Amino acid sequence: MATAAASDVRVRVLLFASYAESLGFDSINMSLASPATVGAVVERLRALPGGDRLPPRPLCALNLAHVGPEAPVAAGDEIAVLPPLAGG
Amino acid sequence: MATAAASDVRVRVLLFASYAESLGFDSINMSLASPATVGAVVERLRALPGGDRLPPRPLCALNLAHVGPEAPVAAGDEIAVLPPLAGG
Amino acid sequence: MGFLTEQPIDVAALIAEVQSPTRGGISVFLGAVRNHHAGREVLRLHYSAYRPMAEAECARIVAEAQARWDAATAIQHRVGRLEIGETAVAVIAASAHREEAFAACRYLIEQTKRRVPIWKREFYADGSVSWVEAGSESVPSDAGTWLQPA
Amino acid sequence: MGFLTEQPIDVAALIAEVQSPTRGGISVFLGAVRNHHAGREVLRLHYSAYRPMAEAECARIVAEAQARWDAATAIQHRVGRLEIGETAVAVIAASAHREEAFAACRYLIEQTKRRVPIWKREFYADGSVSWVEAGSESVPSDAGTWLQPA
Repeated sequence: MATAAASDVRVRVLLFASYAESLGFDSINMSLASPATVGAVVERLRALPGGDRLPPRPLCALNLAHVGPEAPVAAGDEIAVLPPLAGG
Repeated sequence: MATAAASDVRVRVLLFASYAESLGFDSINMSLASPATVGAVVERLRALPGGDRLPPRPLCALNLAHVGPEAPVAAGDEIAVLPPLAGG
Repeated sequence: MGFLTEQPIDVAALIAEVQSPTRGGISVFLGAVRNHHAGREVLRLHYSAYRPMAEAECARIVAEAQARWDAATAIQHRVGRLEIGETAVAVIAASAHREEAFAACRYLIEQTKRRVPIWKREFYADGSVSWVEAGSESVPSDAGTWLQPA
Repeated sequence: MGFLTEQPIDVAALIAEVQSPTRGGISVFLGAVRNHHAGREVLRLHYSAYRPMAEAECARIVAEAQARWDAATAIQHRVGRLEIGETAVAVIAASAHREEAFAACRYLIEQTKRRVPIWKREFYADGSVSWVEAGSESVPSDAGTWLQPA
Protein backbone atom coordinates (compact mmCIF):
# COMPACT_ATOMS: atom_id res chain seq x y z
CA MET A 1 0.00 0.00 0.00
CA ALA A 2 1.09 3.58 -0.63
CA THR A 3 2.33 5.52 2.35
CA ALA A 4 -0.26 7.96 3.63
CA ALA A 5 0.49 11.55 2.65
CA ALA A 6 -1.27 14.84 3.25
CA SER A 7 -2.91 14.68 -0.18
CA ASP A 8 -3.91 11.01 0.09
CA VAL A 9 -7.55 9.99 -0.16
CA ARG A 10 -8.68 7.47 2.43
CA VAL A 11 -11.70 5.39 1.42
CA ARG A 12 -13.60 2.32 2.56
CA VAL A 13 -13.84 -0.55 0.09
CA LEU A 14 -16.42 -3.36 0.28
CA LEU A 15 -16.34 -6.72 -1.46
CA PHE A 16 -19.22 -9.17 -1.78
CA ALA A 17 -20.05 -12.78 -2.54
CA SER A 18 -17.46 -14.50 -4.78
CA TYR A 19 -15.13 -11.49 -4.80
CA ALA A 20 -14.99 -11.43 -1.01
CA GLU A 21 -14.27 -15.17 -1.07
CA SER A 22 -11.49 -14.79 -3.62
CA LEU A 23 -9.69 -11.98 -1.84
CA GLY A 24 -10.41 -13.33 1.62
CA PHE A 25 -11.93 -10.16 3.07
CA ASP A 26 -15.12 -8.17 2.66
CA SER A 27 -14.00 -4.70 3.68
CA ILE A 28 -10.76 -2.77 3.68
CA ASN A 29 -9.70 0.81 4.26
CA MET A 30 -7.41 2.09 1.56
CA SER A 31 -5.37 5.26 0.93
CA LEU A 32 -5.01 6.47 -2.64
CA ALA A 33 -2.92 9.20 -4.20
CA SER A 34 -5.11 12.19 -5.03
CA PRO A 35 -6.82 12.64 -7.44
CA ALA A 36 -8.19 9.10 -7.29
CA THR A 37 -10.89 7.20 -9.15
CA VAL A 38 -12.94 4.05 -8.65
CA GLY A 39 -10.77 2.45 -11.33
CA ALA A 40 -7.68 3.06 -9.19
CA VAL A 41 -9.35 1.22 -6.31
CA VAL A 42 -10.00 -1.74 -8.61
CA GLU A 43 -6.38 -1.72 -9.81
CA ARG A 44 -5.16 -1.88 -6.24
CA LEU A 45 -7.50 -4.77 -5.41
CA ARG A 46 -6.44 -6.69 -8.52
CA ALA A 47 -2.81 -6.53 -7.37
CA LEU A 48 -3.66 -8.26 -4.10
CA PRO A 49 -3.53 -12.07 -3.63
CA GLY A 50 -6.70 -13.47 -5.21
CA GLY A 51 -7.29 -10.16 -6.98
CA ASP A 52 -6.90 -11.75 -10.41
CA ARG A 53 -10.45 -13.00 -9.89
CA LEU A 54 -11.69 -9.44 -10.48
CA PRO A 55 -12.29 -8.37 -14.08
CA PRO A 56 -10.57 -5.15 -15.23
CA ARG A 57 -13.89 -3.31 -15.22
CA PRO A 58 -16.10 -4.87 -12.57
CA LEU A 59 -19.44 -3.40 -11.53
CA CYS A 60 -18.73 -0.77 -8.88
CA ALA A 61 -20.74 1.44 -6.61
CA LEU A 62 -19.76 4.72 -4.99
CA ASN A 63 -21.73 5.75 -1.92
CA LEU A 64 -24.57 3.32 -2.72
CA ALA A 65 -24.93 4.13 -6.44
CA HIS A 66 -23.59 2.44 -9.56
CA VAL A 67 -20.68 4.30 -11.17
CA GLY A 68 -18.16 3.70 -13.93
CA PRO A 69 -14.39 3.35 -13.28
CA GLU A 70 -13.75 6.97 -14.15
CA ALA A 71 -15.78 8.22 -11.17
CA PRO A 72 -13.62 10.34 -8.85
CA VAL A 73 -13.44 9.34 -5.20
CA ALA A 74 -13.09 11.65 -2.20
CA ALA A 75 -12.01 11.04 1.36
CA GLY A 76 -14.57 9.07 3.32
CA ASP A 77 -16.26 7.58 0.26
CA GLU A 78 -17.54 4.01 0.32
CA ILE A 79 -16.64 2.04 -2.79
CA ALA A 80 -18.15 -1.39 -3.41
CA VAL A 81 -16.96 -3.90 -5.98
CA LEU A 82 -19.88 -6.05 -7.10
CA PRO A 83 -19.79 -9.55 -8.59
CA PRO A 84 -22.38 -10.24 -11.30
CA LEU A 85 -25.79 -9.56 -9.80
CA ALA A 86 -28.24 -12.40 -9.33
CA GLY A 87 -31.34 -10.93 -7.73
CA GLY A 88 -34.86 -11.56 -8.96
CA MET B 1 -93.14 -15.89 -37.69
CA ALA B 2 -93.03 -18.30 -40.58
CA THR B 3 -95.35 -21.24 -40.44
CA ALA B 4 -93.54 -24.39 -39.40
CA ALA B 5 -92.93 -26.73 -42.34
CA ALA B 6 -91.21 -30.09 -42.68
CA SER B 7 -88.00 -28.46 -43.86
CA ASP B 8 -88.04 -25.71 -41.20
CA VAL B 9 -85.16 -25.40 -38.76
CA ARG B 10 -86.20 -24.84 -35.16
CA VAL B 11 -83.59 -23.13 -32.98
CA ARG B 12 -83.30 -21.51 -29.57
CA VAL B 13 -82.22 -17.87 -29.51
CA LEU B 14 -80.79 -16.12 -26.45
CA LEU B 15 -80.45 -12.38 -25.87
CA PHE B 16 -78.42 -10.69 -23.15
CA ALA B 17 -77.97 -7.43 -21.28
CA SER B 18 -79.05 -4.36 -23.28
CA TYR B 19 -80.38 -6.43 -26.19
CA ALA B 20 -82.63 -8.42 -23.89
CA GLU B 21 -83.86 -5.15 -22.40
CA SER B 22 -84.56 -3.62 -25.81
CA LEU B 23 -86.49 -6.57 -27.17
CA GLY B 24 -88.15 -7.36 -23.87
CA PHE B 25 -87.20 -11.04 -23.73
CA ASP B 26 -84.05 -13.07 -23.20
CA SER B 27 -84.91 -16.29 -24.98
CA ILE B 28 -87.14 -17.32 -27.84
CA ASN B 29 -87.68 -20.42 -29.94
CA MET B 30 -87.70 -19.65 -33.64
CA SER B 31 -88.39 -21.59 -36.85
CA LEU B 32 -86.41 -20.68 -39.94
CA ALA B 33 -86.71 -21.79 -43.56
CA SER B 34 -83.94 -24.25 -44.38
CA PRO B 35 -81.11 -23.69 -45.15
CA ALA B 36 -80.74 -21.03 -42.42
CA THR B 37 -77.86 -19.00 -41.08
CA VAL B 38 -77.08 -17.02 -37.94
CA GLY B 39 -77.56 -13.88 -40.05
CA ALA B 40 -81.14 -14.95 -40.80
CA VAL B 41 -81.80 -15.21 -37.07
CA VAL B 42 -80.51 -11.66 -36.60
CA GLU B 43 -82.70 -10.39 -39.44
CA ARG B 44 -85.77 -11.88 -37.79
CA LEU B 45 -84.89 -10.33 -34.45
CA ARG B 46 -84.30 -6.91 -36.02
CA ALA B 47 -87.83 -6.98 -37.48
CA LEU B 48 -89.36 -7.38 -34.02
CA PRO B 49 -90.39 -4.42 -31.83
CA GLY B 50 -87.22 -3.01 -30.24
CA GLY B 51 -85.13 -4.96 -32.74
CA ASP B 52 -83.77 -1.78 -34.32
CA ARG B 53 -81.47 -1.66 -31.30
CA LEU B 54 -79.48 -4.56 -32.82
CA PRO B 55 -76.75 -3.69 -35.32
CA PRO B 56 -76.87 -5.47 -38.72
CA ARG B 57 -73.88 -7.64 -37.74
CA PRO B 58 -73.92 -8.12 -33.99
CA LEU B 59 -71.60 -10.48 -32.18
CA CYS B 60 -73.19 -13.92 -32.29
CA ALA B 61 -72.50 -17.32 -30.84
CA LEU B 62 -73.59 -20.72 -32.07
CA ASN B 63 -73.62 -23.54 -29.53
CA LEU B 64 -71.34 -21.60 -27.14
CA ALA B 65 -68.75 -20.43 -29.71
CA HIS B 66 -68.34 -17.13 -31.57
CA VAL B 67 -69.39 -17.31 -35.23
CA GLY B 68 -69.95 -14.93 -38.12
CA PRO B 69 -73.39 -14.27 -39.66
CA GLU B 70 -72.76 -16.73 -42.47
CA ALA B 71 -72.61 -19.69 -40.07
CA PRO B 72 -75.30 -22.28 -40.95
CA VAL B 73 -77.73 -23.32 -38.24
CA ALA B 74 -79.28 -26.73 -37.72
CA ALA B 75 -82.30 -27.88 -35.78
CA GLY B 76 -81.72 -27.71 -32.03
CA ASP B 77 -78.90 -25.19 -32.24
CA GLU B 78 -78.55 -22.48 -29.62
CA ILE B 79 -77.87 -19.05 -31.09
CA ALA B 80 -76.90 -16.13 -28.83
CA VAL B 81 -76.83 -12.48 -29.84
CA LEU B 82 -74.25 -10.65 -27.74
CA PRO B 83 -74.12 -6.94 -26.94
CA PRO B 84 -70.61 -5.42 -26.81
CA LEU B 85 -68.64 -7.40 -24.24
CA ALA B 86 -67.47 -5.72 -21.05
CA GLY B 87 -65.65 -8.34 -19.02
CA GLY B 88 -62.25 -7.84 -17.42
CA MET C 1 -65.25 -25.28 -15.40
CA GLY C 2 -64.94 -22.75 -12.59
CA PHE C 3 -63.60 -19.79 -14.56
CA LEU C 4 -66.53 -17.72 -13.29
CA THR C 5 -67.30 -17.21 -9.63
CA GLU C 6 -69.71 -15.30 -7.43
CA GLN C 7 -67.20 -15.38 -4.57
CA PRO C 8 -64.33 -12.94 -3.99
CA ILE C 9 -61.34 -14.01 -6.07
CA ASP C 10 -58.58 -15.59 -3.98
CA VAL C 11 -55.44 -14.54 -5.87
CA ALA C 12 -53.06 -16.49 -3.64
CA ALA C 13 -55.02 -19.70 -4.22
CA LEU C 14 -55.01 -19.13 -7.99
CA ILE C 15 -51.24 -18.55 -7.96
CA ALA C 16 -50.77 -21.77 -6.02
CA GLU C 17 -52.74 -23.60 -8.72
CA VAL C 18 -50.37 -22.68 -11.55
CA GLN C 19 -47.08 -22.51 -9.69
CA SER C 20 -44.68 -25.42 -9.72
CA PRO C 21 -41.01 -26.04 -8.87
CA THR C 22 -40.10 -25.83 -12.57
CA ARG C 23 -41.96 -22.58 -13.27
CA GLY C 24 -40.17 -19.75 -11.53
CA GLY C 25 -41.73 -16.78 -13.34
CA ILE C 26 -45.31 -15.88 -12.53
CA SER C 27 -47.12 -12.99 -14.19
CA VAL C 28 -50.46 -11.92 -12.73
CA PHE C 29 -52.93 -9.34 -13.94
CA LEU C 30 -55.81 -8.16 -11.79
CA GLY C 31 -58.66 -5.94 -12.89
CA ALA C 32 -60.28 -4.12 -9.99
CA VAL C 33 -63.46 -2.05 -9.88
CA ARG C 34 -62.70 1.64 -10.30
CA ASN C 35 -64.63 4.46 -8.66
CA HIS C 36 -65.02 6.44 -11.86
CA HIS C 37 -65.81 5.83 -15.51
CA ALA C 38 -66.03 8.37 -18.32
CA GLY C 39 -66.04 11.17 -15.76
CA ARG C 40 -68.86 9.73 -13.65
CA GLU C 41 -68.60 8.53 -10.06
CA VAL C 42 -69.30 4.81 -9.84
CA LEU C 43 -70.76 3.35 -6.64
CA ARG C 44 -70.71 -0.34 -7.54
CA LEU C 45 -71.37 -2.62 -10.47
CA HIS C 46 -72.93 -5.87 -11.52
CA TYR C 47 -71.42 -8.38 -13.92
CA SER C 48 -73.65 -10.83 -15.75
CA ALA C 49 -72.59 -13.54 -18.17
CA TYR C 50 -73.77 -16.03 -20.76
CA ARG C 51 -72.34 -18.49 -18.39
CA PRO C 52 -71.90 -21.79 -20.29
CA MET C 53 -70.32 -19.94 -23.20
CA ALA C 54 -68.13 -17.85 -20.88
CA GLU C 55 -66.80 -21.04 -19.32
CA ALA C 56 -66.20 -22.58 -22.75
CA GLU C 57 -64.49 -19.45 -24.08
CA CYS C 58 -62.19 -19.19 -21.04
CA ALA C 59 -61.26 -22.85 -21.53
CA ARG C 60 -60.38 -22.12 -25.16
CA ILE C 61 -58.29 -19.06 -24.25
CA VAL C 62 -56.38 -21.01 -21.59
CA ALA C 63 -55.75 -23.86 -24.05
CA GLU C 64 -54.52 -21.43 -26.71
CA ALA C 65 -52.10 -19.77 -24.28
CA GLN C 66 -50.79 -23.13 -23.11
CA ALA C 67 -50.26 -24.28 -26.70
CA ARG C 68 -48.43 -21.10 -27.69
CA TRP C 69 -46.25 -20.63 -24.61
CA ASP C 70 -44.77 -23.15 -22.22
CA ALA C 71 -46.87 -21.82 -19.37
CA ALA C 72 -49.48 -22.93 -16.87
CA THR C 73 -52.38 -20.50 -16.90
CA ALA C 74 -55.48 -19.55 -14.97
CA ILE C 75 -58.43 -17.20 -15.49
CA GLN C 76 -61.03 -16.28 -12.94
CA HIS C 77 -63.80 -13.73 -13.48
CA ARG C 78 -66.20 -12.57 -10.85
CA VAL C 79 -69.93 -12.23 -11.59
CA GLY C 80 -72.73 -10.63 -9.59
CA ARG C 81 -72.50 -7.49 -7.46
CA LEU C 82 -69.05 -5.95 -6.93
CA GLU C 83 -67.98 -3.02 -4.79
CA ILE C 84 -65.28 -0.45 -5.59
CA GLY C 85 -61.79 -1.94 -5.30
CA GLU C 86 -62.89 -5.56 -5.54
CA THR C 87 -61.13 -7.80 -8.02
CA ALA C 88 -63.29 -8.40 -11.10
CA VAL C 89 -60.84 -10.58 -12.99
CA ALA C 90 -57.54 -12.34 -12.32
CA VAL C 91 -55.38 -13.98 -14.97
CA ILE C 92 -52.12 -15.76 -14.24
CA ALA C 93 -49.37 -17.38 -16.28
CA ALA C 94 -46.47 -19.30 -14.77
CA SER C 95 -43.47 -20.31 -16.84
CA ALA C 96 -39.81 -21.15 -16.50
CA HIS C 97 -39.00 -17.80 -18.13
CA ARG C 98 -40.45 -14.40 -17.42
CA GLU C 99 -40.78 -13.37 -21.08
CA GLU C 100 -43.17 -16.25 -21.66
CA ALA C 101 -45.02 -15.58 -18.42
CA PHE C 102 -45.58 -11.92 -19.34
CA ALA C 103 -46.59 -12.70 -22.92
CA ALA C 104 -49.03 -15.42 -21.90
CA CYS C 105 -50.52 -13.26 -19.14
CA ARG C 106 -51.04 -10.39 -21.55
CA TYR C 107 -52.73 -12.74 -24.01
CA LEU C 108 -55.06 -14.06 -21.34
CA ILE C 109 -56.37 -10.64 -20.32
CA GLU C 110 -56.65 -9.27 -23.86
CA GLN C 111 -58.56 -12.30 -25.11
CA THR C 112 -60.73 -12.45 -22.00
CA LYS C 113 -61.80 -8.86 -22.52
CA ARG C 114 -62.44 -9.40 -26.23
CA ARG C 115 -64.14 -12.76 -26.27
CA VAL C 116 -65.72 -13.82 -22.98
CA PRO C 117 -69.46 -13.01 -22.94
CA ILE C 118 -69.70 -10.90 -19.81
CA TRP C 119 -71.57 -7.63 -19.39
CA LYS C 120 -71.20 -4.86 -16.87
CA ARG C 121 -73.87 -2.65 -15.38
CA GLU C 122 -72.61 0.40 -13.54
CA PHE C 123 -74.46 2.14 -10.73
CA TYR C 124 -73.59 5.84 -10.41
CA ALA C 125 -73.58 8.31 -7.56
CA ASP C 126 -76.34 10.33 -9.27
CA GLY C 127 -78.69 7.35 -9.06
CA SER C 128 -78.49 6.39 -12.72
CA VAL C 129 -77.57 2.97 -14.04
CA SER C 130 -76.08 1.97 -17.36
CA TRP C 131 -74.69 -0.91 -19.37
CA VAL C 132 -71.02 -0.40 -20.16
CA GLU C 133 -70.55 -1.35 -23.78
CA ALA C 134 -66.89 -0.63 -24.39
CA GLY C 135 -66.28 -3.51 -26.77
CA SER C 136 -67.04 -3.88 -30.43
CA GLU C 137 -70.71 -3.85 -31.41
CA SER C 138 -70.09 -5.94 -34.53
CA VAL C 139 -67.80 -8.81 -35.40
CA PRO C 140 -64.29 -7.29 -35.43
CA SER C 141 -62.51 -7.50 -38.79
CA ASP C 142 -59.62 -9.37 -37.13
CA ALA C 143 -61.85 -11.83 -35.30
CA GLY C 144 -60.98 -14.65 -37.71
CA THR C 145 -58.67 -16.25 -35.21
CA TRP C 146 -61.31 -16.81 -32.59
CA LEU C 147 -64.46 -17.25 -34.67
CA GLN C 148 -65.37 -20.88 -35.10
CA PRO C 149 -65.23 -21.88 -38.78
CA ALA C 150 -68.66 -21.81 -40.44
CA MET D 1 -37.02 1.42 3.13
CA GLY D 2 -38.23 -2.15 3.41
CA PHE D 3 -37.65 -3.33 -0.15
CA LEU D 4 -35.67 -6.26 1.26
CA THR D 5 -37.06 -8.72 3.74
CA GLU D 6 -36.06 -11.91 5.55
CA GLN D 7 -39.72 -12.85 5.94
CA PRO D 8 -41.89 -14.67 3.39
CA ILE D 9 -43.28 -12.15 0.90
CA ASP D 10 -46.97 -11.40 1.45
CA VAL D 11 -48.20 -10.72 -2.08
CA ALA D 12 -51.73 -9.82 -1.04
CA ALA D 13 -50.41 -7.20 1.39
CA LEU D 14 -48.15 -5.72 -1.30
CA ILE D 15 -51.06 -5.53 -3.74
CA ALA D 16 -53.15 -3.76 -1.12
CA GLU D 17 -50.36 -1.18 -0.74
CA VAL D 18 -50.44 -0.06 -4.37
CA GLN D 19 -54.10 -0.56 -5.19
CA SER D 20 -56.53 2.34 -5.06
CA PRO D 21 -60.05 3.09 -6.32
CA THR D 22 -58.61 5.00 -9.28
CA ARG D 23 -56.13 2.31 -10.36
CA GLY D 24 -58.05 -0.62 -11.77
CA GLY D 25 -55.21 -2.46 -13.54
CA ILE D 26 -52.67 -4.30 -11.44
CA SER D 27 -49.74 -6.17 -12.95
CA VAL D 28 -47.73 -8.43 -10.66
CA PHE D 29 -44.59 -10.42 -11.35
CA LEU D 30 -43.32 -13.05 -8.93
CA GLY D 31 -40.01 -14.85 -9.13
CA ALA D 32 -40.06 -18.18 -7.32
CA VAL D 33 -37.19 -20.54 -6.49
CA ARG D 34 -36.88 -23.26 -9.11
CA ASN D 35 -35.75 -26.81 -8.42
CA HIS D 36 -33.26 -26.87 -11.26
CA HIS D 37 -30.63 -24.62 -12.78
CA ALA D 38 -28.38 -25.30 -15.74
CA GLY D 39 -29.30 -28.97 -15.58
CA ARG D 40 -28.55 -29.39 -11.88
CA GLU D 41 -31.03 -30.22 -9.14
CA VAL D 42 -31.30 -27.35 -6.67
CA LEU D 43 -32.24 -28.06 -3.05
CA ARG D 44 -32.43 -24.52 -1.73
CA LEU D 45 -30.65 -21.21 -2.00
CA HIS D 46 -29.40 -18.24 -0.09
CA TYR D 47 -29.69 -14.62 -1.17
CA SER D 48 -27.30 -12.03 0.23
CA ALA D 49 -27.25 -8.31 -0.49
CA TYR D 50 -25.29 -5.11 -0.18
CA ARG D 51 -28.25 -4.02 1.79
CA PRO D 52 -28.09 -0.20 2.05
CA MET D 53 -27.34 0.05 -1.67
CA ALA D 54 -30.04 -2.50 -2.55
CA GLU D 55 -32.58 -0.41 -0.66
CA ALA D 56 -31.37 2.77 -2.37
CA GLU D 57 -31.40 1.17 -5.81
CA CYS D 58 -34.93 -0.21 -5.36
CA ALA D 59 -36.06 3.27 -4.30
CA ARG D 60 -34.53 4.71 -7.48
CA ILE D 61 -36.17 2.08 -9.69
CA VAL D 62 -39.57 2.68 -8.11
CA ALA D 63 -39.17 6.44 -8.54
CA GLU D 64 -38.19 6.02 -12.18
CA ALA D 65 -41.21 3.83 -12.91
CA GLN D 66 -43.55 6.24 -11.19
CA ALA D 67 -42.11 9.16 -13.15
CA ARG D 68 -42.42 7.36 -16.47
CA TRP D 69 -45.83 5.77 -16.05
CA ASP D 70 -48.85 6.91 -14.10
CA ALA D 71 -48.58 3.93 -11.78
CA ALA D 72 -48.15 3.08 -8.12
CA THR D 73 -45.39 0.53 -7.72
CA ALA D 74 -43.84 -1.83 -5.21
CA ILE D 75 -40.76 -4.05 -5.06
CA GLN D 76 -39.98 -6.64 -2.43
CA HIS D 77 -37.01 -8.98 -2.51
CA ARG D 78 -36.37 -11.76 -0.06
CA VAL D 79 -32.92 -12.33 1.44
CA GLY D 80 -31.55 -15.24 3.49
CA ARG D 81 -32.38 -18.90 3.06
CA LEU D 82 -35.15 -19.83 0.61
CA GLU D 83 -36.70 -23.19 -0.17
CA ILE D 84 -37.91 -24.43 -3.57
CA GLY D 85 -41.14 -22.72 -4.60
CA GLU D 86 -40.81 -19.77 -2.24
CA THR D 87 -41.19 -16.28 -3.67
CA ALA D 88 -37.80 -14.57 -4.06
CA VAL D 89 -39.07 -11.33 -5.54
CA ALA D 90 -42.39 -9.59 -6.09
CA VAL D 91 -42.89 -6.45 -8.17
CA ILE D 92 -46.24 -4.75 -8.66
CA ALA D 93 -47.55 -1.84 -10.70
CA ALA D 94 -51.08 -0.48 -10.41
CA SER D 95 -52.45 1.98 -12.92
CA ALA D 96 -55.72 3.19 -14.38
CA HIS D 97 -54.81 1.40 -17.62
CA ARG D 98 -53.46 -2.08 -18.11
CA GLU D 99 -50.89 -1.10 -20.76
CA GLU D 100 -49.18 1.16 -18.24
CA ALA D 101 -49.45 -1.42 -15.48
CA PHE D 102 -47.80 -4.11 -17.64
CA ALA D 103 -45.07 -1.77 -18.91
CA ALA D 104 -44.22 -0.48 -15.44
CA CYS D 105 -44.23 -4.00 -13.97
CA ARG D 106 -41.88 -5.24 -16.68
CA TYR D 107 -39.57 -2.30 -16.05
CA LEU D 108 -39.50 -3.02 -12.32
CA ILE D 109 -38.41 -6.64 -12.70
CA GLU D 110 -35.89 -6.00 -15.49
CA GLN D 111 -34.23 -3.18 -13.60
CA THR D 112 -34.30 -5.06 -10.31
CA LYS D 113 -32.49 -7.99 -11.88
CA ARG D 114 -29.94 -5.73 -13.58
CA ARG D 115 -29.18 -3.20 -10.89
CA VAL D 116 -30.00 -4.32 -7.35
CA PRO D 117 -26.90 -5.70 -5.59
CA ILE D 118 -28.13 -9.14 -4.58
CA TRP D 119 -26.27 -12.44 -4.93
CA LYS D 120 -27.53 -15.98 -5.00
CA ARG D 121 -25.83 -19.07 -3.64
CA GLU D 122 -27.33 -22.36 -4.81
CA PHE D 123 -27.16 -25.61 -2.86
CA TYR D 124 -27.34 -28.69 -5.09
CA ALA D 125 -28.53 -32.25 -4.57
CA ASP D 126 -24.99 -33.54 -5.12
CA GLY D 127 -23.78 -31.58 -2.10
CA SER D 128 -22.01 -28.85 -4.03
CA VAL D 129 -22.63 -25.14 -3.61
CA SER D 130 -22.08 -22.32 -6.05
CA TRP D 131 -22.58 -18.62 -6.61
CA VAL D 132 -24.94 -17.96 -9.49
CA GLU D 133 -23.41 -15.19 -11.54
CA ALA D 134 -25.84 -14.80 -14.40
CA GLY D 135 -25.49 -11.07 -14.79
CA SER D 136 -22.84 -8.99 -16.47
CA GLU D 137 -19.35 -9.16 -14.96
CA SER D 138 -18.42 -5.69 -16.23
CA VAL D 139 -20.28 -2.43 -16.61
CA PRO D 140 -22.79 -3.04 -19.45
CA SER D 141 -22.33 -0.81 -22.48
CA ASP D 142 -25.91 0.45 -22.12
CA ALA D 143 -25.64 1.14 -18.40
CA GLY D 144 -25.47 4.90 -18.98
CA THR D 145 -29.05 5.34 -17.90
CA TRP D 146 -28.55 3.99 -14.43
CA LEU D 147 -24.93 4.87 -13.70
CA GLN D 148 -24.62 7.97 -11.57
CA PRO D 149 -22.80 10.75 -13.48
CA ALA D 150 -19.09 10.91 -12.61
